[in-house]
Parts: sequence; C-alpha cells; structure tokens
Amino acid sequence: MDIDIKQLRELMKAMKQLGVTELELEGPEQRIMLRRGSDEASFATPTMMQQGSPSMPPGSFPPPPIEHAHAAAPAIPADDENVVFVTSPFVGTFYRSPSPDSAAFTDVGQAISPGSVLCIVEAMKLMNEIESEIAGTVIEVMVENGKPVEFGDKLFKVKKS
Amino acid sequence: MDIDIKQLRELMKAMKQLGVTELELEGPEQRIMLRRGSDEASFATPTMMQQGSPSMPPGSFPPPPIEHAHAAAPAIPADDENVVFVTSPFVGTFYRSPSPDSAAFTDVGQAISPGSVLCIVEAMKLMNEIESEIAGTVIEVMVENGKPVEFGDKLFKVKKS
Amino acid sequence: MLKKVLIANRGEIAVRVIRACRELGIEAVAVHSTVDAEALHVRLADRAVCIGPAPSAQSYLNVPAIIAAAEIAGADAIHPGYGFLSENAEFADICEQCGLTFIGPTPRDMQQWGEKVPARRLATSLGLPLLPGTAVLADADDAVRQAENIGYPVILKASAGGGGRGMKIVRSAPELRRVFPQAQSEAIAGFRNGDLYLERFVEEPRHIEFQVIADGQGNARVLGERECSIQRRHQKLLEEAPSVAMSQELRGDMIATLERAMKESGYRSAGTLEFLLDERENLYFMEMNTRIQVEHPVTEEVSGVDLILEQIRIASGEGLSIPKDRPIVLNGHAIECRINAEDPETFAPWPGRITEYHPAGGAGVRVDAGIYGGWRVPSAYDSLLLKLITHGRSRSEAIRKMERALRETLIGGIRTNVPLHLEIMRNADFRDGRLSTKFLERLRGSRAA
Amino acid sequence: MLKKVLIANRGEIAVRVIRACRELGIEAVAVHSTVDAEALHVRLADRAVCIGPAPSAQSYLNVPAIIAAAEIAGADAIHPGYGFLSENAEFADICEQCGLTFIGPTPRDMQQWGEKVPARRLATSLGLPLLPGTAVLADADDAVRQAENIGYPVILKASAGGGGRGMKIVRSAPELRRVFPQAQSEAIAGFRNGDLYLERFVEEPRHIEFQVIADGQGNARVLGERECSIQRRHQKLLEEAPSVAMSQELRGDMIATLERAMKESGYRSAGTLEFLLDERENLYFMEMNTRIQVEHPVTEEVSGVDLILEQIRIASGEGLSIPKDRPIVLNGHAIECRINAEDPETFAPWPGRITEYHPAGGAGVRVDAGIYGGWRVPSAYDSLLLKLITHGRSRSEAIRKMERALRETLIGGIRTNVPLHLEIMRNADFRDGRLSTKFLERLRGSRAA
Repeated sequence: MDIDIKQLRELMKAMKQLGVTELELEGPEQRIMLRRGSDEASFATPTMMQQGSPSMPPGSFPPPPIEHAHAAAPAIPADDENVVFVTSPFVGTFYRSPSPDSAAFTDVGQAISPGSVLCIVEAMKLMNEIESEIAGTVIEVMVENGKPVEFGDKLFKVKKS
Repeated sequence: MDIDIKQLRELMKAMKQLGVTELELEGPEQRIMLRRGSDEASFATPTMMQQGSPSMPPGSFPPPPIEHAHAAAPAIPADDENVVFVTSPFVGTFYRSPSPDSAAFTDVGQAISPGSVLCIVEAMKLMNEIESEIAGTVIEVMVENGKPVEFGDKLFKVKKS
Repeated sequence: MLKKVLIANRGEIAVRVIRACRELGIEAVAVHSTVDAEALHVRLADRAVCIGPAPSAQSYLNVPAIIAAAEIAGADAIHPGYGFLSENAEFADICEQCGLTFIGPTPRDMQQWGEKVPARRLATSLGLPLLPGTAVLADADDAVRQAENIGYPVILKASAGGGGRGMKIVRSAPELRRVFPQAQSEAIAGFRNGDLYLERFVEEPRHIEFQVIADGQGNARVLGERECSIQRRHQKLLEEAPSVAMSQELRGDMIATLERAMKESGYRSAGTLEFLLDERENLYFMEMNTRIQVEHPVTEEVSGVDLILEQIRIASGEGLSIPKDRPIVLNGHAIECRINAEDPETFAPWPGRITEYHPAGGAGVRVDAGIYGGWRVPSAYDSLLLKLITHGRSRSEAIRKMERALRETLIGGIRTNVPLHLEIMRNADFRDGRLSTKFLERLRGSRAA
Repeated sequence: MLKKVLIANRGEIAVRVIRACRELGIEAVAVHSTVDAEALHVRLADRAVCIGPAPSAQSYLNVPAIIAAAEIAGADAIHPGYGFLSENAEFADICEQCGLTFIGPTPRDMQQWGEKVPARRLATSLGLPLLPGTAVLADADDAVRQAENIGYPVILKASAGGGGRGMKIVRSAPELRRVFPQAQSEAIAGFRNGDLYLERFVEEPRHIEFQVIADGQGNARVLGERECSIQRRHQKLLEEAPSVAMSQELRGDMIATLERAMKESGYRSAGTLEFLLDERENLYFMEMNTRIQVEHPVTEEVSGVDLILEQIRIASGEGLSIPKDRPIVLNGHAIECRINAEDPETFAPWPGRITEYHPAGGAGVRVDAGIYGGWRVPSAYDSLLLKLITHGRSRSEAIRKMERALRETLIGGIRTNVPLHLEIMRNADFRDGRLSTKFLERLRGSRAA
C-alpha cells in the first residue's frame, strides 16, 4: 500500500488548523481514518486587531514623516523555498506610501533589492521606514494601507531572485 | 506484510506533534491503526488497603457463622480464555475456612463446580459464603486468609473444565 | 477528635469533606463504585475502597458494603454528604450500632423532620409560620367564608390528592362558588373521596432557606438565609446569600425565632429550614433538610464559618467553634452557580470525557469541583460537575466576579450549563434582584418570544 | 472610569489585572512576545498584541512597542504590573505624554523613592525610623564611642564600598579597636578611600513590609503588614499577613505613622514600605517599592480590599472605595506560597511543557496562576508559575489549609518547589512562627546535618 506521508501530514495539519476532529477516507483500495484528540486548552482566542489606528481619525493620513527610523524587515520562508514573507519588525500602523498623495513605495510585480524602502510602520508618531533585506519581486501586499500591524505580522510576499 | 518502521515513526511523530490520537489505514493488503494515549492527569493513587480487618484483633478468627448469606461469585476472563478469575461480590474480610480449626473450603489443584462454597467474605459480622458459578480447577488462591477485600477483587484463579 | 472518616458519597461533596478532614488532620477514606475508580474523590483520599458496581443501589446506597468498607479501612466515623444515605435515619442508626460515629443529625432528628405531616406539626409547636390553610371544608359557603380569612388567591386541594393532581387556583369568591362542586365531583371520581381544603396560594414565591448549625447540647446558631429561587424542574441552579428580599429586621427576627426553635428541639449538626417568601414579606415554613446542602458554601463565604468542619467537631464531641455569645457577622454577598454536565437549552444530561478543564481562579473565587481534565463523567449519577462560588463586598461585586469567573471556566468535551449561567448574570431582572421560582421559566419564555 | 487598559506585563500578574478589568467592565489588552503567543494572559484578554521577540529587552521592556500597541488597540491606560517597566519613572512619563493614563504612582513618587540615598533622606524627613548609623568616623576612638550609642553588634562599612565588600561585623569594643585599622587599610587598598562608618547590625532580622494605598489627594490608607522573612537568595518565597512578631500596639502605631507620612508626601496608588524588624521589636525602614507587589494577595485576603481595583479607581480619578473614616479591619490570617518552575533542592529554573495541571480548590483557597495544562513554560522569563493563597481564621488554620492545598496541587512535566513549601508547612519553627531571613538557610542546614 502506498502511504503518502506528506499528504497525510497535510491532512492532519488541515484538521488542526480547521478544528476537524475526525476524518475518514475510503477508496477502492484504501481507507483512511483520522481523529484528532483534544488539543491543548482552547480558550476563546482574543479577537484580532481590526480597527484602524486610533491615533488619528479614520481615512485621514499622517503628515509626512519628520524622522526616519530605518529598520530592515526580517524575511521568513514560505512553503515554496523561493518565496518568502517580509514581516513587521514593529508594532504600529502600516502605510504603503510616504504621504496620501504619493505613490506606494512598492507594489505587486515590482522588483525590490536590499535597502529598498517597502513601507512605513508608524508608532509613537514616528514614521519607521521598513527596508528590504532581500532582492526579489513582490507577489502580494498582505496588509491594507492604514491598518495596524503587530510584531511579526506578514507584510509582503516576495519571490526571491 | 511489509512494515515500514521509518514511515510509521514519521506518522507517529506527526500524530504526536499535531495531537492526533487515532489513525487507521486500510488497504487491500494492509490495515494500519494507530492510537495515541491521552495524557490524563495522574494524581497519586490512594494507598491500597493492606491492614487486617480492624473489627477483631490480628490473628484471631471469627466465631462460626450463624447466618449464611449465599452469594455467587462473578467470574471474569483472564488472558487465556480457559482461565477465569473469581472476584469478590462483597467488601469485607476474606476467610478460606469456616473456622480457624477447619480445613479450607478449597485449595490449589482442587476441582470446583457451580454451587461449591469457595470462601467466606465477612461484612457487618455476617459471614457471607461465596459460591462458585463455574466448574473447573483452582490454579491460585489470590488473597491471604484474613485480609480485607474490596468489591471486584480477584479471589481465585480457576481453569475452566 | 475523630481519627479516620469514611465519606459515603462521591463527586464534589466527597472532595469537600476530604478537604475538611485533611485540614483537621483526620484520615479520609473514599468509597466508590467500579465506574468511579478514577474519580477525583478517590484520587484525593488517603484510602479508597471499591464497594460495588455502577448502580447506586448496589454501591453508594449499599449499606452493608459501606459499613464493611468502614470496617476494613478502620474508619471510626462516616460522613454521608448529601443525597444517597444522608437523610436515612436507619443508616445513621446502623452506623451507631456498628460503633461508627455518624457525622450528622441524630436518627430522631431525621425521623421527626423527614415526613411532611409530622414535620409540619412539629414546626407549628415550635412556633414556625406555616402557609395558612383550612381543615376539610363543609361546603361552598364554608369555603368562601374561610377563603376571606386566608385572602385570595387560594388553592383548592383534594385531601386525598397529591403531586399536584386535583388542585385549582382560585382568585375570587364567585370563582370559588363555581369551581367548588366541580372540584368535589373530580375528587370523588379521582380519589373516591370528595374532601376538599384550602391553602393560601403564593403567585411568585421566593425560595428562602436558613442554615442551622447546632451541637445538640443547647448551642444552636442560625447563619442567616440563602435565596434559592432560581430553579429548573424544582432543582436549584443558583443560590445566593443573603437574599435581597429580606430586610435586616426580618432576618434578625427569623434568626432569633429559629435559634430558639432549634435549641428547643435539641437539633444536632447542620440543617436547613426551607421557607416560601411571598410578595408581602411573609415567610412560610415548607420543610427541614437534615443534612448539609449543595449550596452550603454561600453561607460559609458570608459567615466565615466552615460548616463541614463544625459538623466534624460536633460529631467528635468538641462542640461548635463559634462561641455562644459571639454574634454571627455576615460579610458581603456570595453567589453559587451549579455547573452541570447538561445541554444548557434542553437540560439533557451530557456525560462523557472531559477533554480539557481549566477552572476559574483569582480573588473572591472558590471552586468546589469533583472533576479533572481527562476524566470521564459517568452517566450513572447526577450531572453536577462543580460549584463556582464568588464572594464580593456587595451583590453587584459578586455578580461581576461570577460573570468573569464563568467566562474563564473551560470545560471541553462535554456540554455544560455555563452559557445559561452567563445569561442569568447578564439578565436585568437578576441584576435587579427581581427573583421568584418562576424566574427561569420567564427567562426562557422571553427568549422564545 | 477607564474604558480599555493595556497590561504591559505577562504571567500571573497580567492575569490578575485582566480579571480586575473584567470585573470593572473595562476591556483588557494583553501584550506578548512571540514565545508567549499561547500564554494564559493572551488567552484571557479581550485583545492581544504581539510586541516583539522573546528577550524582554525587545518585548516587555520595549517602550515604543508597548506604546504603539496601546495606540493600535485604542487603550486609554497602561497597567505595568510588577517588574519590567513598573518602577520606571521615564516610562510613566512617556505614557502620560502619549495621552495614556499610567496606573500607578506619579513619576515624582517613583523618582523620590527609587534611589537609596534620596529615599532615606525623605524617610527621615517623614519621621520613619532608620537603622542607627554614623557619619564618617574620625578614628578608632570615635568608632568605639559611637558604637556605644548604637549598641553591639555593629557593622563597620567602607564609605566607598558596596555590595557587601569591605564590611565587618563587630561584637565588642576591643574587637572594634582591633579591626578598625585593618578595615581602614583594606578600604584604602580596595577603594582608594579609607573612610569608614558604623551601622547597627541585626543578627536575625525579619522582613516586615506595610501596604499603602493612596489616592494622591490626601486619602492614604495602610492595610497592615506582611511578613516576608522566608527568602532564598534575597527572593521572597512565602509571605503572610499579619506577622506573628507584631504586637497590636506596634501595628497601630506604625499604621498611624505611615498613613501620616504617605499623606504628607502626597503618594498615589499602591506602594510598599519595607522594614527590618529586630529581636527587640524595633522596625528600621529599608526602602519603598512604588508598585503593586507579588505578595499583595495576602493583604487583600485579610483586609477585604482589592488592591488592583483600587489602583484602577484611583487612576480613573474615582478615588479609593474605602471611606476615609472607616477603620481597616484585618480578619484572620493569610499565607501565600510562590510556586516556581524550579528544582526544589537546587533552585535551578525548570522550564518546559506542563503536561498536567490541576490547581487546588475549595474553601479558603485562592489560586493566582499564569499557566494552564499543555502550555510550555518559556525559559526567557522568571520561574513564577502561580501563587497559592490560603485564608483562615487563625494562622494555624491558614497553615493547615495551605498544607492540604499544596498536596492537591498537580503540576506535571516540570519540576516545581511544591515539595519545599510542604516541608516548610510541616516545619516546627515555621509553625511556631520562629522566622527570620535566615530561616531557609537553617532549614537546609538542618537537613544536611
């Protein structure tokens, strides 16, 4: 009998992620049954931050930054080893451009290189420009402009070059 | 049947990591079932009863029974399907003979049949004669004379005939 | 002091008694059925004896097995908890005959309070207020005349009836004249006896009960009241102390009356006098429970008295630890929620394995539980898993603490009534103290509407 | 009242503050490092924000990240707990500048009590008793003359020394004459400064501290004392309230003195004044901690005052809930055991996954925990898992409750100091109240012998 470990593991992972506790699969040649036990304590997970930055009225945009705090954005690998996520090194509010009227620092399809400014994360009224550590092409912008981000939140999906 | 230990180990690892407690795989030639024990709380188990019956001084023996409470002793199967355990239907003190001077009701190697008195379990000053439900040969006497027994404790190991 | 106590019970009350024993330096012996071999009370006890199979009749109600267990374990006393054998005078008697101290009232206490008619006669002789009622009525005219004295609404009952059969609620004299002959024919048809009598009917009563602890030697103390109006199918679900419906004056009067009555009757150990409270601040004696009750912790929290400890002291012949002349001071407010393994909507029992368990903690929270994570709740017994008790300086503080404690309580793998308790905590009538035994019915009605 | 409070802390104190917020109807925002993503405080909070990686410097001590978290979560206040940023005046100042209420003392309070020398000057000006000592000594004759006033034993210290270096305990005048020149040469050699001074030496001091809660508007209350003599490596392990070493009279005097001092200094929020108590009932001020302390629950249990609630009320501008003229009544006795993830013998930290967890429950037991079953205790932070607090009518009742609660506490998968606490509960010196900061050293010595 062929056992596709990767496939089963994927199934288990999916079960864990999706809270499925039992799974049965039966084909002409194979029958698969998976049951998940109690996970660790499952307290209600706190609701995620979704509201806009409260330090300014919604829809408004901060004045151009006076100070630039340069910070490199750590990249973490995705499933495909050539694809990485650029994550936030700060807690704060995510901005894609230096001011409401300007163009975004970067966008899907655009090439980036180490040192390219990707976005701003504003915290304590400081505009922290987030620079890329890697070279590649932006595949996806994962946070909406003006939304709060936590430390480690994924900001950009990038195909390394 | 081919057993791919490495593969199974991988499966078990995945189960442990992901909290899966049961796994069944069934093919035309093979069926695999895996179940992980739940890590239940393991409080210290209370110490077992070991002291003699406190209703009389140690070493002494009760007067001959005035009332006989006849009770059939339930038998539960052992690993070998021809061997069973006769268990106590009462809480009380176990006696092998009707009085200190008499011979034991039964002993190792002796044949018993349904209705044979096997022992006495004394409770509330009542001498309860315990009768056999089955026919066979006593292989082992599992409790010492004069010791306390709980409900369900194994008294005799019997080979069924 | 006693040396080794056998607890003839299971679940949270067995755990409660084991704890009290531990704190007094007494060894605790648990008994259990085969399905309870892994239960918390077994795990926490110093010793445990299996006394029979799952059905209560063959284990927790099996008197010879329990006595034999006490004998083989060398116990010198038995605490019966509540339910099971706790109000069985014969069992208490057998214990004493076997040289085992019964931690509870005397067999005489149990007998005289255990049956409805003698208990009401005793209550009357002790000066306790009873629901106004009549003897057998001569005819409709007699009924109307006597109903005027009682005051409407009244309830017309068949002397030979019972369990609610043949009962009619009547709100006026014309209605009484109209239903009287009809009730009489129904009684003759149903019970071959046309005798009828009247009782005052309380529309929306509150269930109020008073906690007694007495040494049987002339020291009897009443530790205030509990309100237990929130019930489902006549089973209490939530209790509190004190009751918002009792004035300080009425409480003081009742405590004095009941302490005198309990001294006079020579009552021993813990007991509870149950009353109905009507809308006009009248209390009517219903019955006395001659045992510790599920809801005793709310009284412990406000009075600072450990009732199980006092029971054990009394049984040991050491008397109450509360000096005779020291007034009982009741501090703040306490609430108890009974957390059951049941569907919160249908109340259907929900036994099964508890996959996860994390009790609430922190200031002002007490958890009296009979469970742990990984244990399988057996289907053979009642569904009470644990009692969550909060104590605050005021009722609103106790409610706020209970709300947060309920939100923290995690019991996975089975259904519990935690959501229902949360709904009660957030209900405006509950928060304002507008309670009656119809509260829960109303709550469900308002949701359905 | 505040609407949303961010708790800039982790573990049991974060859970404690979240509970207080819940009970006040305030939303609670947790912050956490990446390794604490699954921590109990994160799970219990209404919202949670990840502020950085495991090292405290980059997360729980990361001021910009914490302020930014408060901004994105819309919090209007920050509670710092204890440790981390709780006594950082600059942080309190930044909070206020960013429009966030700091729930704690004013930056001025923190500054003036935070440094040893100015704090002692302030204490002197407020009339608090300090350890008797001298200025720089002229010579050996001067030393002997001044030592007579202080009383032997004394401790001879180098002015430029610190951390125990260059200190000599002296028990008589001849000894002082003998060691003086030697200490002087050592001081010159070690610190290039031969200045010496004397202080009274307390052989076996008790650590006694007084809890203050003040609104900064002239209402300052002292809620009695705690005894925290049982320490290991200067870390408290077990605390109780009240102290058996304090007479009612001394307590009354100290409360009056300290309430006056706190009013005079305009102190705000919770704070603790730490003293040494010598064998002759003399108290000597050591320092003031301008924050809530780990051991605050024992005071809460005996006083009935919820200190975190009071802190939040004060920060909200609502003042204390204790009326100015109502005397503080201290009821019974409370003990707290700090349960740490550590080897009970070596004190080596023991992080790891908690495979099983069942906390103690029942009457008189409070559990303030930061853990749950299945959670992995990270190695990045201190080892405190939970605090077990018992409250009884007397010290011996509190001890018996603690003993049984410790026996019930189940924490599997890691090592904890539960066995050490059990040993302390059963120790005759502890039971008799013979305590000093040398207690634990003695206990281990007696076992080794």
